[in-house]
Amino acid sequence: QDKKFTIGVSIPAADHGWTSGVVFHAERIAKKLMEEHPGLNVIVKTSPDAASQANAVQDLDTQGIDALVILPSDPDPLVNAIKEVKAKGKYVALVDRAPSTNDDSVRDLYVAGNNPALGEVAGKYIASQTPDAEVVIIRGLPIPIDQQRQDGFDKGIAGSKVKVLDRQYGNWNRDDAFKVMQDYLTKYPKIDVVWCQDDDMAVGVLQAIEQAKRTDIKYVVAGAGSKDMVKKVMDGDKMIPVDVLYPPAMVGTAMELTAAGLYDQVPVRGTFVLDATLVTKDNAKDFYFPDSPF
Amino acid sequence: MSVNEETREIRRRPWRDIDLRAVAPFAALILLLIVGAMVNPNFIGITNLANVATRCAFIAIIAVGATFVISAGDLDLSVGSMVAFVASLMILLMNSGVIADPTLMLVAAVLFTLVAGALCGLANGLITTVGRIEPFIATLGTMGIYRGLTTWLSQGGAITLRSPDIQTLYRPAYFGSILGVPVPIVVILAVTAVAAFILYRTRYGRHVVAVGSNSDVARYSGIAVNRVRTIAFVIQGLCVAIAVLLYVPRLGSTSATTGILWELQAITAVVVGGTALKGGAGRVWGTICGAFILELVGNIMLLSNFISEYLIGAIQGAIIIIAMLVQRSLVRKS
Amino acid sequence: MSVNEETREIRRRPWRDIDLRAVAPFAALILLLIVGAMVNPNFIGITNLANVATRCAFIAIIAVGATFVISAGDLDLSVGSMVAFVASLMILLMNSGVIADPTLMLVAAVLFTLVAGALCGLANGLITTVGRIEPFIATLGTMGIYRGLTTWLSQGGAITLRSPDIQTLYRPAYFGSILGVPVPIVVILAVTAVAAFILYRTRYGRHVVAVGSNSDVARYSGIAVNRVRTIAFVIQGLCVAIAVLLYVPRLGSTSATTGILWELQAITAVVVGGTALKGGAGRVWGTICGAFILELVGNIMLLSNFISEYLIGAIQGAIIIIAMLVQRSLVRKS
Amino acid sequence: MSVDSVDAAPVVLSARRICKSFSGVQVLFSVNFDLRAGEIHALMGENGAGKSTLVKVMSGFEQPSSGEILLDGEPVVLPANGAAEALGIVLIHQEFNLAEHLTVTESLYLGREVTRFGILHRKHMRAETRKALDLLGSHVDENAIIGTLSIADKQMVEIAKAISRDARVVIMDEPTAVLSREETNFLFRQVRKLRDKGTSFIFVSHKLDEVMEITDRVTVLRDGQWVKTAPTAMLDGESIAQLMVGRELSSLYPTKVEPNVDEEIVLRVEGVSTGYVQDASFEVRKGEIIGFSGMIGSGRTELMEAIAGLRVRASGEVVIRGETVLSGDVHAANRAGLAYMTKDRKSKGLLLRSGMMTNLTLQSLGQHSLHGYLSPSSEAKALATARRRFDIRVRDTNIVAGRMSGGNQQKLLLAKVMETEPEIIIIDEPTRGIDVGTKQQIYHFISALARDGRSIIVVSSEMPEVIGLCTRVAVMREGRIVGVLEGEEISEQEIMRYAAGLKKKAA
Ligand SMILES: Nc1ncnc2c1ncn2[C@@H]1O[C@H](COP(=O)(O)OP(=O)(O)OP(=O)(O)O)[C@@H](O)[C@H]1O
Ligand SMILES: Nc1ncnc2c1ncn2[C@@H]1O[C@H](COP(=O)(O)OP(=O)(O)OP(=O)(O)O)[C@@H](O)[C@H]1O
Ligand SMILES: [Mg+2]
Ligand SMILES: [Mg+2]
Repeated sequence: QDKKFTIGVSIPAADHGWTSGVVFHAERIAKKLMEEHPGLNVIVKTSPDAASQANAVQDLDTQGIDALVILPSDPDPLVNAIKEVKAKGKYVALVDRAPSTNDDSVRDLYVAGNNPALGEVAGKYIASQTPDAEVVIIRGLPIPIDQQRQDGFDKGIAGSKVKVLDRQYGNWNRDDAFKVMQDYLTKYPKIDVVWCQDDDMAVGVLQAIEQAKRTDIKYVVAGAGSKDMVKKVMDGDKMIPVDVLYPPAMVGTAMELTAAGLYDQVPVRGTFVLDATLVTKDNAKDFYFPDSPF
Repeated sequence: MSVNEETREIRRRPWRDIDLRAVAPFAALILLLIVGAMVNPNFIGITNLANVATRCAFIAIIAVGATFVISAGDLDLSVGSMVAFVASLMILLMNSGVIADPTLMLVAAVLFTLVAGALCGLANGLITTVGRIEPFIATLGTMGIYRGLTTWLSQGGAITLRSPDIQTLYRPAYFGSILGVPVPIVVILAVTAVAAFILYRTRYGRHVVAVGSNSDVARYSGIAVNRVRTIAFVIQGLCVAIAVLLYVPRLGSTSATTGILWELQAITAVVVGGTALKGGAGRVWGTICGAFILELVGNIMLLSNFISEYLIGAIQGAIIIIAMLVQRSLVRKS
Repeated sequence: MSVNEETREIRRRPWRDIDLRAVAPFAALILLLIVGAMVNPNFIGITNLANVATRCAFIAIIAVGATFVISAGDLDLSVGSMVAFVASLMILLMNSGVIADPTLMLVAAVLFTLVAGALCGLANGLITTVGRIEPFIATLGTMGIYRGLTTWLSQGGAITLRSPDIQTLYRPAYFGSILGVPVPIVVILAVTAVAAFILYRTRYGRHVVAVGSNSDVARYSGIAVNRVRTIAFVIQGLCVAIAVLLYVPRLGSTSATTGILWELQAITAVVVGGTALKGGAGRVWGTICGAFILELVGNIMLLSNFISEYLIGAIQGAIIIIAMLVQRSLVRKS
Repeated sequence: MSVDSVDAAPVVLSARRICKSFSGVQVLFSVNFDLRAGEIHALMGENGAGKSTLVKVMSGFEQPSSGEILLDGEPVVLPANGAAEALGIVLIHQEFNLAEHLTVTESLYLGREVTRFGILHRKHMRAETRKALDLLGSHVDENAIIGTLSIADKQMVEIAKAISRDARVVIMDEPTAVLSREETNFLFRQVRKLRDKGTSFIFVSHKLDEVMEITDRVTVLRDGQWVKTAPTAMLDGESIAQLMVGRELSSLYPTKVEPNVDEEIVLRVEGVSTGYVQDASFEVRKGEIIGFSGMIGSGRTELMEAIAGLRVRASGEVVIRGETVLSGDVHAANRAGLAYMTKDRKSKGLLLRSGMMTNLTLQSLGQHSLHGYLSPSSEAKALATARRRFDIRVRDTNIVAGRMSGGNQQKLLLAKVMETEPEIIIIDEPTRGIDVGTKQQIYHFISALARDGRSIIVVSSEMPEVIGLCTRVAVMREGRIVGVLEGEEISEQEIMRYAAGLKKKAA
């Protein structure tokens, strides 16, 4: 156990709830791994955007890492930077977001969050519960993962009579979601369901609905599995009957697999796809972590 | 020569000039209201306009403070992160439960927030004036500091007001209304009236404008230039604190992303309202008009049915430019 | 009277002032290098410093353009979104395959990018000068427009360079090196040298500074003020285009979030480099020094492993303020 | 209109029936003006008579509302973009027209930079600039930044800029207002030299002796109307003054009143040194008017600013009415009753974009406010009083300070400082650009203040002013007080001797 290894972890900066969860879990697992393996050094670095994440990867490389775990803020722009590291024979684990070419030339391990599934599960749920609902959507930021979720959603509701009234960007931000929802409420006299794609934004959505005292909205579907929303599901809140899981803890999974690969010499390779589980009242307690910041 | 006769004749002219310039933002506002009414009939409904006015409260109040700073020839980029920081402190205090009685606790938290805002402003002011650093850089630095401290306080996540008692007690501060007028609108008007009074009717207000238009002249006139500038930053901090007082009851929580880019919006509101970035003239009422215009543009975009969500940003930018061109042509024609 | 004696004595004064002021950013840089060396022994390695210099290329080159705009008394907030927009156009052109031969295609795309950048800059310039809108607002508007158009072009997703041929051909433009020096560093130096030449050694450069210092005086001296300002915006656009030429081979892809907040970084680099935001003086070499300082601060943060992730922003802000204070105290002591 | 047309040289530049209004207010009424080749033509008139406006119209900086400008008999249109300069007409502005960030050389060549292969020929331009400055006897460094120059030096740069352009017509709007006699002599030498080569000059000035000395003809304006044009030889100072003011002038200076020897000492300056000023000591008694004379850059302004707390002192003590004031503390000096009036009204004195009222009360807002709340009516009253007291003439009461005529700006500045009702007043160039009529008023005003028990320090480059007004005169040279003259000693020759360093006396 005295073998010395260094794992570099590059993740996006905590710029909204989900990413803050990522940072939380990355730090948590880093500490845990370093306790388990005294020779192991895990360096966690956060970056606000793709360009600076490319820099961070370079800087980690400079510090002499043996393996890189990366959750790219925007995958395509980072492919080149990741390839640089990979080309030096380092072990690379890619988390969550896949670039357009996602093969062995880019990474050794791919722990995939399933963005299309996140949309699809939400869409299917809505289509099954309220087959002719009129839905408004609040999107995130205009980047590919957001697009993938939208496409997934459209697939989920395909064939049903669910009608999408509008989609606008809420930037994964509570305040912006509040505004967008207020305007939806002004614009549409009748809304059945809101899909807001992210738990952070759901906070703003719920406040806007409450303020307008509108009763036509049957429920809100968000996603990611933040403790607040999971709690609501657990408590049987009418407005939040379900949540779609997209666990920020997946970065920890990747880190653990990577460490295992380094120490046990078991080549951990390939693709692990995490499910976008539907959190319901029945299974909610399994996904409730009260001391996570997210 | 008959000075009096001349005087009378002349007096009217420049008034027309000045008025038009002050009125221009309001003309742009009216234009927008007309456009909005054409886009969506719900637009001119009381509810919608009240919604818009209410939610422009944060930016409007911050921008009123920015009017002071900008009039004095400075700039404050840290306001957005200051909102996040001060709001976090406020919620943490209320969560700490040091005072058992919710009402007392709320009062203490409000006072604390005002003090915290003023101190943040003071820090900006001192670094800029005593440290003699360009305000752009100084406040960019404190922007990083306040935002970083917020992220650290929240450990990257959200800080949520826990006590339901305080929450119920505090909620009306944003969602309530006084004589049918939503509280935030009342607060905007009150803050602006006080600010206008200070800027136009007090010695300090004169000094602000003098310092902003020529700090040498101000110095030679015995004005304590650094003190005037520092106080402007403190006023900005107080305005941020007031915005926080409205912000916290709305969502009951903050995170490291609270208030991102609000500084840019506040400065834009000030400039759209007719205050020049070079300093030396402040238009407080124009500023809140500017804040309202910005919020309206976003609102119209969302209520319109024919614009792709991808293009909203582009159209928004174009509308701002067009609104300014309309203002310009109005002033020029005078 | 001993006129000559006096003259000699006085003549030295202003020169000493100027020199120290120009040297100050470099002093701050050296300070940072020392701090960095203490934080992590890898820091002063050639590889690391070359890495930092290489990746500050985008901001540095954009900031060189911003030096012109700011010297002329204007401001350009649209550069970050202009990068996204121009880069998107460039990749789309290369993906379109209108020219079969990859080399020819690349050449065409490079030329096209330069033209596109210049046109974007021209648009900014014309709206500001002919439209007579405050540059802050005008470029805030075009910022929204360019960013919105990018979102629309990418349909909310990413735009990725597809042809592997072009990619291999183009890659060395960022990753290659000339005589051991990475290409981006060569480009930075070349761009800065040309810019310094234009600003200090040509008539146009003089006019830029004169316009920024006092546009009335410039106009009365027969200088076409609006033309000078517009050209400064075009130069800014060209610099953005050059940054794009380096950006595309590095990341091979853009999205609507490319270049967000780069405008702030570029302006910061300019100001840290010693150019005043009020216009009237440009320091091109100081600017790239400023860009390098900013990148170094980030690098030191990343290489130091004892600072909480959450506090990085705060420390970064504090370092910038301290670096400026060091500069100031240096200049004052002179 | 023209009085004499005998043996006249051809007319180079002329104004025909020029009318000019600013937003509806007419300031020039059908004015005619002829400038002949190789003549120096004085343009005179009270403050606000329209002199500056007329010369601006003739050099393209303002467009006439009606009327035309003829160059060599041909009508020309002169847009405000340097077109006039291209035709050989240059104007030295009353209010400087220099960009603060540029160097002296850059300013001199702005808009007509010399290039070689597209590259600025900096060495050449520097050398030429040096030459131009040397011709004027100016020691200004050609590499100095304009913003760091004193206004006298800026004036020299403006003059050098104009003269170095090989112009056919040079228009000088009060070029000597801030120059001392010595510098003026240098300037006149140059002007005569150029005149003899055929250059024509328009010379705007309020200094009658200079007009008598150098000009060939005089034109007088009153309230925007042409009054008279005549050869200088046919006039004398008094008749010009009478033409301008429209009434006869009694004696310019009031009778001097010397304070009692045992009168209280209100200001004691001991061993004050700043960067440039060395070891300056002097005392001022209650009711005394003391003058400070010296060449440009002798350090008078710097000393006064150090006394007023506007500049930090390296050493020395300043005691104002028994109270020792700290270095660099303007407030303490103000509170102790000392006020300083700058001579740099454009960049240190007035807010050019604000109106008269804002400017007037800026320094004394405390008097117009209760607990910081301003009383507009009290301010308006103060403005009315000040306008009467200092004869501030504007045709438009809402005009911003930057658009007032130079002399009226000066009066406003004086009024502003007087608003603070100081016990000790330091006035730097009290009558810069003020017409004879008002000058007389101001002198009497100063004298009345002194009789009232106030003490006044007059810093002036106009020696007659210092001599006519002061009971004691200190002379500075290279940062030191080299002599203090009293009573009979005060004379132009004596002051010159000290100022030039030919004589020295321990203070
Ligand atoms: N740009 C302007 N806008 C409005 N009024 C102006 C402007 N320029 C000058 N005036 C007015 O025109 C009148 C004449 O001013 P002018 O400067 O020509 O006087 P002057 O004869 O040069 O006086 P002085 O001896 O004080 O310099 C003044 O009443 C002045 O206020
Ligand atoms: N030989 C010198 N060495 C250094 N500085 C000098 C010298 N001569 C003049 N100066 C500068 O010139 C300034 C002195 O000008 P000041 O304005 O005090 O003189 P002044 O007598 O009022 O003349 P002016 O008519 O130019 O105002 C000082 O600030 C000083 O820095
Ligand atoms: Mg004049
Ligand atoms: Mg002086």
